[in-house]
Amino acid sequence: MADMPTKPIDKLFKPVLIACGVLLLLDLVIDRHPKVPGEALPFFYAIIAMATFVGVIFACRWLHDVLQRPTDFYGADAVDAEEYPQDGLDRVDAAPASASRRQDS
Amino acid sequence: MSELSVSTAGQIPALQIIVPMLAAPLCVLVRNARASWLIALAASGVSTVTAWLLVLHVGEHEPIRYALGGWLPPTGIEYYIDTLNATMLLLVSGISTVALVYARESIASSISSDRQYLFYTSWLLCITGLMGIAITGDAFNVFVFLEISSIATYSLIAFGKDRQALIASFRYVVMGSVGASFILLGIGFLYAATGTLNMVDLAARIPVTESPRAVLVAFSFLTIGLMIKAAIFPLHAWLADAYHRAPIAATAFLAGTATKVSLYVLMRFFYSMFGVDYSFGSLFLNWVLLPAAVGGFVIMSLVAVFQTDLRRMLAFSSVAQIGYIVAGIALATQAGLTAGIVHIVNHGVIKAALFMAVGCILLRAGHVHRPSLDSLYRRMPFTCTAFLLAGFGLVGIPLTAGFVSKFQLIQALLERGLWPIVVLVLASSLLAVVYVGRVIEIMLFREGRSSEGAASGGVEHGHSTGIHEAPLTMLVPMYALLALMFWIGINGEVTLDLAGEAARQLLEGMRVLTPGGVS
Amino acid sequence: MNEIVNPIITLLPPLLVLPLIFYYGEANRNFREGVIIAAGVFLFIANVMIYRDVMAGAMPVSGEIHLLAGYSLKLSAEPMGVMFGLLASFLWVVTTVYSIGYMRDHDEPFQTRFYACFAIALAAVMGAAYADNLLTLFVAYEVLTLSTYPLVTHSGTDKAKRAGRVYLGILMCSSIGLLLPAIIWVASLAGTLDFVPGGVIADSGIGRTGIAVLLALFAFGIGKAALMPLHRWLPAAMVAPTPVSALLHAVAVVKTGVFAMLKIVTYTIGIDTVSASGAAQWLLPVAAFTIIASSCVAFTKDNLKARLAYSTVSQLSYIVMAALLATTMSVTGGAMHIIMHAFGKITLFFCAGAILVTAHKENISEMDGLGRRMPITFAAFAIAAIGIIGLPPLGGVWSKLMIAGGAMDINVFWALVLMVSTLLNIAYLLPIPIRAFFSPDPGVAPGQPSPRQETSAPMRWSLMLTAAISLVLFFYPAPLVELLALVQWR
Amino acid sequence: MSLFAPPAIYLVAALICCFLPRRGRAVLLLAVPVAGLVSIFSYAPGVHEVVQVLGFELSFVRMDGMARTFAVIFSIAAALAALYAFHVHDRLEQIGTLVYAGSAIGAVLAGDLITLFLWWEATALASVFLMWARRTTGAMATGMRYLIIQVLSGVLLLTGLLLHYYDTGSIAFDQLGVVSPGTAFIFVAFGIKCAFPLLHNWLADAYPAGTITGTVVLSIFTTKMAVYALARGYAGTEMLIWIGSVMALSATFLAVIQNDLRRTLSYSLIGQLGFMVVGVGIGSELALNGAMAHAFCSVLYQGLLFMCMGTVLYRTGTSKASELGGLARTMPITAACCLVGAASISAVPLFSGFVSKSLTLSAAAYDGHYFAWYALLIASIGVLCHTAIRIPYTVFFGEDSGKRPAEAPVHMRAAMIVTAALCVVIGVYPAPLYALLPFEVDYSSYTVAHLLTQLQMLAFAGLSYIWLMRRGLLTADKDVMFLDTDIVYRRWLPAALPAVSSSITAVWHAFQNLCLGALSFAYQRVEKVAAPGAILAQGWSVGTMMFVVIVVMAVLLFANLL
Repeated sequence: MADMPTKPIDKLFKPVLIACGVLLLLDLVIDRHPKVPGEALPFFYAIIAMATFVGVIFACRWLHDVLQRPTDFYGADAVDAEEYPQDGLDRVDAAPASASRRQDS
Repeated sequence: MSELSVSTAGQIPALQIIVPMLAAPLCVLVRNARASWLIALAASGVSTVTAWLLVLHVGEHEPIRYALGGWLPPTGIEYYIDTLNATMLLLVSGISTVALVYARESIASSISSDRQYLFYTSWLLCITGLMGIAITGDAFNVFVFLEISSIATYSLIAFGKDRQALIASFRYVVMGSVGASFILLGIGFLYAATGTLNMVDLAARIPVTESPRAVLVAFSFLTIGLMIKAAIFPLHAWLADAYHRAPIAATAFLAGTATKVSLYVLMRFFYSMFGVDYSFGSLFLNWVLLPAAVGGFVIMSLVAVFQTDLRRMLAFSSVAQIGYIVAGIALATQAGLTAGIVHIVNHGVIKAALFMAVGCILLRAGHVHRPSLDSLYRRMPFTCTAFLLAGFGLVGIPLTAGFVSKFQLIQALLERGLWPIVVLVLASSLLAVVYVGRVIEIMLFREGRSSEGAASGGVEHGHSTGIHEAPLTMLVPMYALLALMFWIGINGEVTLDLAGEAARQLLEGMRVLTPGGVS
Repeated sequence: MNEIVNPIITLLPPLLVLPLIFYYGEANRNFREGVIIAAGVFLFIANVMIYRDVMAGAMPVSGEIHLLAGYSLKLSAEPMGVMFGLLASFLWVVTTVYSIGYMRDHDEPFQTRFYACFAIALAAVMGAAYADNLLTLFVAYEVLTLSTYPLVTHSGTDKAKRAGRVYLGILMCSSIGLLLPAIIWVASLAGTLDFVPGGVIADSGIGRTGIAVLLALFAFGIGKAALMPLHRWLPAAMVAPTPVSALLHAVAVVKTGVFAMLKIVTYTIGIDTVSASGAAQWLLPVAAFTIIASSCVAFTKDNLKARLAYSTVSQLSYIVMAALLATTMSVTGGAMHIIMHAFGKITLFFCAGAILVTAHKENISEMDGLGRRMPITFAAFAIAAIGIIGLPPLGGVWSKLMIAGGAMDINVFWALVLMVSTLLNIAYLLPIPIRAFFSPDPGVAPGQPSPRQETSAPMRWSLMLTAAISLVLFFYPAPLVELLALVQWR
Repeated sequence: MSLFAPPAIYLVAALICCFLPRRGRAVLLLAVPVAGLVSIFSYAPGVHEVVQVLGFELSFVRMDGMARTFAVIFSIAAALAALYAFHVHDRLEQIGTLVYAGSAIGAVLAGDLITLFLWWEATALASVFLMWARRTTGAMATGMRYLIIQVLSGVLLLTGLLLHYYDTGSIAFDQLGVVSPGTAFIFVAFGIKCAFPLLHNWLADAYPAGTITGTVVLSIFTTKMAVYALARGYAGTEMLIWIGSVMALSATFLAVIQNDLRRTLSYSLIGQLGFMVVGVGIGSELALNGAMAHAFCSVLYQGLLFMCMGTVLYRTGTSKASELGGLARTMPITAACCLVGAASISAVPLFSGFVSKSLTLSAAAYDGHYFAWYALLIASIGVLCHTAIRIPYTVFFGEDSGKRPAEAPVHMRAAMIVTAALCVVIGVYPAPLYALLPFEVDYSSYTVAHLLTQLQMLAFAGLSYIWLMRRGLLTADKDVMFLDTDIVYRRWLPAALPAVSSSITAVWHAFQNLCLGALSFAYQRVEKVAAPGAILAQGWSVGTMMFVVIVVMAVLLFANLL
């Protein structure tokens, strides 16, 4: 994963699509022992997963706008606005990168 | 001590009066300040001892009836001594003795030495009169002794330092005379109605008299007269000036005794002579006395709060305290009378001690102007402590005598269901906290305004520089009274028992006994 | 040593030590204070001996002085009183040790007068603790008021004098104006002022309204219990030197007030009489209001001692409420709370004094980062604060549990008041040590360690000891519980 | 309580901790949970460590299946958290951790309500130090709010238990049910710590304010303790099914929008709690087993995810989605562990969530709680939105933030790897977990049907994510925060307070002025007549005195002669 020209997500698109197809096929042949009303519908889980996922995301787009506030909404010293205190951190960069920066300077 | 034989110790009641009476002309004869003081002190001391013996005696026996000079009543004058009289005798002579010890230094500073013997003569006559009032069983004799004591008192007051003393004395002369004449008139009417002046006989004849109107008029005149003499509100106005202007030792003595004796007469007349049913049953004396008492302790406490001269403050406080006593008397119950009598004693002791403390301050600071007494405590710690402790007594802090009487009074009021008056009693005690507290706060905690004033040379009230503690001869009697106050406060039952017995005897009325003392 | 100890000996050490205090005076301070500590230790031992007697089933009594006809001054050891006596005598020793550090470090004037008044006050507290009747209690109560007045005005400043006026004014007015008539009323109703299990007025035909009025007279008359609106004297009294605030105005004086309340409810009116008459229902709201309102006021106080004072006002009403609830459980809880709160609050005041003397700070807003300079002081503060709040593992939780448990008999609402108060207590007490520990220290550069600036040894050890005891009381409340189990309720 | 009882071990260790040097403390923190585990397994089922206090019988160790399950997972998690926090040298935080863990274990072992209450409050008090140890103003304030709410829960529990005691005379902590005011109070008390809807905001407010290590510890105990308490006292309470469903659903939405990923995880935690609450609400053996198993697993994977985010924060100084991305380049192990955590929470087969979540879902289906079943189904898909896919993607892959932090320190790495391994082990071989559960488990997750449905959901959710991403329909993360119900006490109440307090002050001052005014009016009035020289205080002239005498005389005669 050192250097990726395209978005990594694009690479995943095809395999996932194929997997989905396979699973849909299997859904037709395997008995799922449905117990809940509606569960017996073909492709029940596939549909509900997509619908829920898209629904949640869209709902959240709206929520995002409604509930959004600046980080210092409760004051400049609220947890959301403040930096994590330095002495609790150990901000070390990865060895190669830090080495190169050292050479730069 | 319990057995007083007729032959020797049986003459004690007579000694009680005769000793100071004879000592008085002796003082005039010696014309020496120190000697006359010693004579007065000795006479007073003897009276105290005899009074003490009487108290012990009546505590265990029937009341004493003593025919003076052997002439039996109704011809002669009879002394009638029960617990109440004996207590009064002890109070008068005791405070007189203590105050005399105290008086020497105080008087020496305010009266020139060539006139001091007259002061002590007046003093002796005064106690003669007061004790005579307390001891006699003859109504007219009461008037006589009252006049003796009053005239002596006028002169004591007139010994005060400035011209104001004369004015105060004059006012007192007028008011005292008015009061005395009312009393005389009252006694006259009684005599007209009953034909006797002996109290025991009066007590027996008043209920069966044929001219009740005359008795009623006598009752009214006596009430007014005694109210004036006892400085019961609103007839108290002579008192403040008199106490203020008199030499402070005399004030201490008078505040502890004079009005108290008048209150004694009031009780003696209305309870023993007229009888409780008559005075409080058909004539509603309580309707007169109770409002007067309440008005007295509320209004006079308020007035006391505003006084800047400590003598005036204490004078008004006295009127207020007399209000407590009168309230107790007016209840006409065992508990109420007990409260009244016990407060007569307690207040006498407390107020005398307070005036003594004021006298000490007056002696050293030259004034008793409250706002100028700042940080006095540092210079006169013992005097200020005494004032503080006596002030506790006045307020009625537990373990002091004042608490005992207040507790008893409130209990008596509650017993009668008079809780509104209880509220007022408490309110006026709180006012006492205020007026005593104001003084104490200045003495203890206000810092050196007068010392600054002294430094800049402009001292308003006399010489505040070089103030130091009062002499021992003044401190000792003062602390003796304080010790007595605490002793009464801690052993309250002793005085309460005494007062309770006196109250019981009063309520029972005078008993006809065979004359001649113990039989 | 099978003789039963006479409770009168508890009055002796503080009184006998007086002449010695004056004798040594300022000239020989070490002796003076040594004598006081010795007296304190002796007093504590005396109390322990009485405790032992009481636990053995005896009831030590003193002789009596007949103060009034039928009413006398008398001492007797009763479980609640023994508890209070033990507490006060123990804390006297600790406070004296503490004051040695405080008064010297702070260079206070009039130390002799200070110690003398302190001793008289202690004698009065002992008198109150072992009072056999209302009269004795009242006498001790008044002596306590008067003897602590010079301590309040100790500094002699105008502020102190004003405070002294408020102090004396409220306490005297309430005691003379309300408490005294209440006592006299009881005397005329019952003919006795003795403390009798089950109370003395039940059969006097006083009636429900009468009991309610009587109870109100007591509740407000005991101004030392600081029920609103008679609470002003307590914050005012905070001008006194801190040891005074610590022992007297967090423990002895105020506890005398609430202790009197508990005694009166238990032995004069009787818990059954109170609860059967419903007389307390008019007063419970007052206690509840005091609990909540004074917490709210405490929020607004930046001065540490003022905040603690209002906290005390609030906590006192816990005990008043416990008394008014008048169930065996709540009154036991109230009595326990005297102990629990005492150790907590005295620690807090010790800390406040240590901070004042060492860091010269009295305002909370100035104490940022101070915890790292004075870690022991602030750790003790935090522990004591948690005790006051009433959380485990501090003893305060037990007393709160008992009082709230007692409330269940009456109405759960009163328990909820305590719960709300708990939350408020957290909000105004805990931020003090938290800020001190966790806020940056303005005196040092960020990241640098703060210099140690701990308070002097007598103060340090005193406050550590009291904090430790409030911790121990959680794990080992048994002696207290066993003692209070001996109280005869009916 | 003997010193060998599990909570006592922790407390004693905390005491020792006060005096140990740094290294020693870290080791002690690791060793104590092990000792605790030994102690737990040494107790036979039944009630032990009974102590008499205030006339109550307090039983400190009540060992049975349910208590043991929680005690065990708490011990394991405590050990892992200690390993993760091996670098910490803040004594307070370490002591807080020990006391907190010990109290939580004490709470689940408590045999009666008073003991429960004591530990309940102790967890509140100890845990807040994990926030305060951050030593910032914000953390202090948050900690204060947290503490007050936690103690509120405690005092409600106290009130409830006292009411219950008054009603029944018993302080036993067994099945209670919401049947009386007392049990209702206790229910609410549990509900607060369990983050019921509208009582939940403390969790999302506080956990992101903890220290890096502290938040990991926080995520373990409080809420699971509450789940245990609910299961003990309120199993089968139908209300819980609805409450749990709402929890699971509402948390989903709030988790998605958060920018601070530790807050996302906090909401996600609430969602997971919803599953357990539903399980408790159903109350069948299967459901209770499910709730417990889920608690067990979720402690591990939620802890793992918090560890991963903590590591990121530790190395980069931020845990905000808007500032992170592409960290997998330099933090591959952390990324891998995060993926394991994500797989577990989203119930990928062979990971722990797969074997636990289905228990509850099946129980809901068996007992006909279809609404709950749907709610949980939707919630478990929602988990993918906010946690399972979003977090690993945004932080470790996705858009490169340019940050190149070093890999986690060894001990953190070790802790994460062990936790991740446990997640996998449980997923692959759930038998030991099932054996630990209080009821017999006759259930297997690994059926063909279950595998198929689960994989379908995962695949289609993934597909949706990729599709939405390619379409650019996902909201970009910005450095903002989002409102929750805590606005009520953080903004509205404080805003209203000055008005309220000033009006109270005004009333008080008015009252005071009225009193003082009346007093000074009276004073002046009286002064006019009573001051020196005024009418009442002067020496009256003879005429005046005589006049008064005559008036009194007249009154007297009139009264008497009439």
